[in-house]
Amino acid sequence: MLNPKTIDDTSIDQRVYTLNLGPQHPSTHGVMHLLVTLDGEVVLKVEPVIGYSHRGHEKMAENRTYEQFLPNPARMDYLSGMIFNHGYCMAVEKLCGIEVPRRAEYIRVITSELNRIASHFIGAMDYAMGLGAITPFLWGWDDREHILDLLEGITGSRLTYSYGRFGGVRNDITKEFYDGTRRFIDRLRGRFWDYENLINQNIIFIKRSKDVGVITKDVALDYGVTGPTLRGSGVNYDVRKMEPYSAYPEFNFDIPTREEGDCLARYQVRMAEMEQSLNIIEQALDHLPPGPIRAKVPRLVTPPKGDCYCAFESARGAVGFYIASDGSRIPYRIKVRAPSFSNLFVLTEICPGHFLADVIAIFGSIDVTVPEIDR
Amino acid sequence: MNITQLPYLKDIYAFLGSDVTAGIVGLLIIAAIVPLNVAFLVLVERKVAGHIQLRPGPMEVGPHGILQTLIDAVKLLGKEMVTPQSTDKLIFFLAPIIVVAPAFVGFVPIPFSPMMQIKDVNVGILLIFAFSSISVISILMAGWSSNNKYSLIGAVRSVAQNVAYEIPLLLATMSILIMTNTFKMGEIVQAQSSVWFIFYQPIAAIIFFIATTAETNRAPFDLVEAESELVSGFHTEYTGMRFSLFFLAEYTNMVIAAAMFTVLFLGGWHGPLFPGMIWFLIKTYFLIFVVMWARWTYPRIRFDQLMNFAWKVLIPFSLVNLLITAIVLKVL
Amino acid sequence: MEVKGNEPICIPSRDLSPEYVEIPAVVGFAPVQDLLDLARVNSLWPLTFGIACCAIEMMAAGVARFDWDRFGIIPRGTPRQSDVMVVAGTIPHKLVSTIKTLYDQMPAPRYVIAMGNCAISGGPFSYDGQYAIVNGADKIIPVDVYIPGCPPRPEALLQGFIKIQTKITKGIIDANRRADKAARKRKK
Amino acid sequence: MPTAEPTKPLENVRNSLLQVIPEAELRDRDYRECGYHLEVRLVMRGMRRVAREMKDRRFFLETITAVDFLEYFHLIYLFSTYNEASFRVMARVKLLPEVRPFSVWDIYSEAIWLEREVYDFFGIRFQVHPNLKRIINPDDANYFPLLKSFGKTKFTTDIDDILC
Repeated sequence: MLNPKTIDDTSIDQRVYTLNLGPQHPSTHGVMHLLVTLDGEVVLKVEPVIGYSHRGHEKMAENRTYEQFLPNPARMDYLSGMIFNHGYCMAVEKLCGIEVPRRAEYIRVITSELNRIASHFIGAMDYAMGLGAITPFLWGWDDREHILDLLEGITGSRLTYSYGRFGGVRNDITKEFYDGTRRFIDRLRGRFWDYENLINQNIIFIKRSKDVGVITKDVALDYGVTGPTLRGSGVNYDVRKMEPYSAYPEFNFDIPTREEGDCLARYQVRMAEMEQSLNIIEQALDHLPPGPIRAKVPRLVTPPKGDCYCAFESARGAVGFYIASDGSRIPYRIKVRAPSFSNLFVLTEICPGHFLADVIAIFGSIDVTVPEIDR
Repeated sequence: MNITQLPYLKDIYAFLGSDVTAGIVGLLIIAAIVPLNVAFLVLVERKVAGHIQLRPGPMEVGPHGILQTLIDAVKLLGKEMVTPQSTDKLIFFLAPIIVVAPAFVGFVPIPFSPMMQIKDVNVGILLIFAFSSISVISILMAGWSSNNKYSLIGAVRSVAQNVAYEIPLLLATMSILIMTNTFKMGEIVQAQSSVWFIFYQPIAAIIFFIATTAETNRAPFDLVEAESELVSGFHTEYTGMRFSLFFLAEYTNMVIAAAMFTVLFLGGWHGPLFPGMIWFLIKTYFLIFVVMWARWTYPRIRFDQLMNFAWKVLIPFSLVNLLITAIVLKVL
Repeated sequence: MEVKGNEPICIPSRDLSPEYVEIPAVVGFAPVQDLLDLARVNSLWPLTFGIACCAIEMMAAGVARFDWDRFGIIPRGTPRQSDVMVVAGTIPHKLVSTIKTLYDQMPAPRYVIAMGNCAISGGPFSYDGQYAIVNGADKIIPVDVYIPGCPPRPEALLQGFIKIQTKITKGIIDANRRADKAARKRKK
Repeated sequence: MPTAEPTKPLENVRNSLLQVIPEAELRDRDYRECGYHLEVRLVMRGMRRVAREMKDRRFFLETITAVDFLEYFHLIYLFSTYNEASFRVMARVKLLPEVRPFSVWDIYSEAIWLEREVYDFFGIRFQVHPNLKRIINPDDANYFPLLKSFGKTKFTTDIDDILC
């Protein structure tokens, strides 16, 4: 990493040029536009230009009832759609004061964690692809397909789930799902060894990721970074532990952290979190309580006047649904706190001084979903 | 009357037996074989990639997709050839032509077997090196004339990379040449009839392999067309057949590089049981397979690392290796 | 350090008329045309251009289980070397000019697949008062095949590719383009 | 269902906030109902002092958003901590449409984007912001989409005491 100050001289104006990475670019996930100012190969300034995927979710929420908005959260962050879906349900339940049966909470945890693994597969393997290794990407996506099969069995959807309902979930889990999840856990535990060999012990991978894009704790605090990106910087902040929601306090799991704060640390945190998610799923399957999967909730919920903020942990960081209700069936205002939005902005702070190739690496290691930023 | 006694037929026979005829016929064979070979290699690449990535690769066009790349070539022939408005039109037009020509010339001195050699040029190795440097110029031409920043970055990277890696490449070759005292590729192969040079010169072999991988812009040194950073690098603006000429050159250069490694280190056509041609091809294609294997396993290295690796690791090592070889052979 | 770079490019998002130049790539000699069609249908290279959710399913079509490489489909990063544009996702106004530019940069013959409900008609995001999106890709570029679903499964995308193959070999696409052109001329 | 139960740190924050900005109205809220522990109500001004105090106590800025109440806006700042005893503070600024609040971008860098987003959707112009322009909507847009007057939003007009 070069210090941008050392290359500062009077002729800089003639030497710098801007490069438009995107909106169509192979390694900007989705339609992201990075305006990079370069001096040769050295990055002087990065300015993300967002909004190419803005679909007006928040305005849409003000035009339909709480139930009608149910499919939307999964389409904001389509990679962890299940988590968003459950999060939105939790926010409305908090607003209305609905108690969720324990079995439903457990099913929510199982499906959310499966979704988290699927999302981390994409996050970690897209990062490897940004470095130019294409094979890990295909391996990871292949393993992810097994998760999609399981979730499809109970939800009927591969990607954009609307499985959660206010007060529970739509379907009970089946015997096939139960057995399949057990088999999947065993399979994935065996596969980690392959990833370790292919990626983590690859000397070029280490050389490319180590000490690249270091996010210090102060920078993280300044920019409101959350999720695996933050835990790679040595802060063990995870909403699942800090503000326990759903059935998470009943499970025993760790929050993996790394002190370095570089791209490698973020990658390792993601891989370690996948193992922790497997642990959670295993415990939840072991102690799955009997009972109903859905509380008695009216067909159309009518929350009282007031507002609430419901935080939960998606695969990318702390998400929050802020809902203001005017006492009618239509939300007065729904605001989504998108973790990618804050995480992406850190790029402007940490990229200068790195090389062009590192921008792609850092961008991949932060793992953003564009429609979640733009909403 | 005996036909051979006719005077003009004698001249024809003399002409047919001459070097010029051999050269023309050889070049025609090259012109026919090289594109087919490239089509085959692209297919092999896609199959290798597929099987490494747990999928079958091309399957539908012909049995196991063997006609896939031919079909691709026909399609590229039928595409519109776009010359963007802001390009430098002449250079843009010339670049893909210039990139292919030296790739064809590179085949001339390569001895596929004792008999199969177009011409055992007395500066064979130098000829290949000299012509392979031309491809850098054409890449620079393509990158410059495209008037696209991605292309330009790719082209500039390519020049720096080729300058850096040509030095260890030549130094590694020098240590072989000191042992054989000849530039003729046929004689270099004959010198290895008992022991292959890879056993005498393992360090030079490794350096040569790495440097040729970098020279031919293959992963993990494919910074010139680094897909995840530069979209397609120097050929971002090229369409249709022009783009496929770059592809042709890339794979042909890969074959030449593998063939040179076979000649210099793996004993060329020497081997038991099979005829020399078969052995030569087996060795060459195995090396190509290794290059593909590396491509689908390793990430790409960064530009500064690439430069550091050439100047701080490869060049010192190859210099020391050359020095030791020279001392052992000439002084002791 | 302050860097005086260019200002971010502000692309006008509205008031773009759907005008495009399209040369139907037809050869007068029937067997050659057949061979070309055969080649075209068997190597449809899509542009890596995913907008939203459908992009994930598009990528899933490329990995081990579905593997579109079987049909000779390999994604290319640059529009100059691609044949098919898969519009995978919602099209916000901000993206309209980008899509048009990308389409113009692709060499003829070029095809467009509208993948997912959003690219067909705006899908779930189309409602009374929507301000952000364009209701369908065919409002800005000519679309050859529509794949419904939210998002469509990778198999559906592969079927979309097979549909486009059928349309090419039967000459429907060229006929459509010519009719389109004639209709526009008449309008003027 | 267990919830995070902050005790001592919450007292500290409340006291120091009262010292810094005495005119603010502080309310304890039930976390299980609202999802935040402390609400700071301000009228028009004082947000920068609150933000600086929160930054000194190593809170991070979760989000900035606004709610349009036709005659006035509520500008909402959410703060949370990375620490073990996590709790959330909401600062709510009542804002008349023509008033331009001060930016907190030099306290929290993240606010540069968050305030741009608020401007983009509500047309609230922050003062001394380094780069206040459209962020998500197109640069040439002439609308502020999340205003209640924009589009065909259905809502009840009787919304005075919605947030009591």
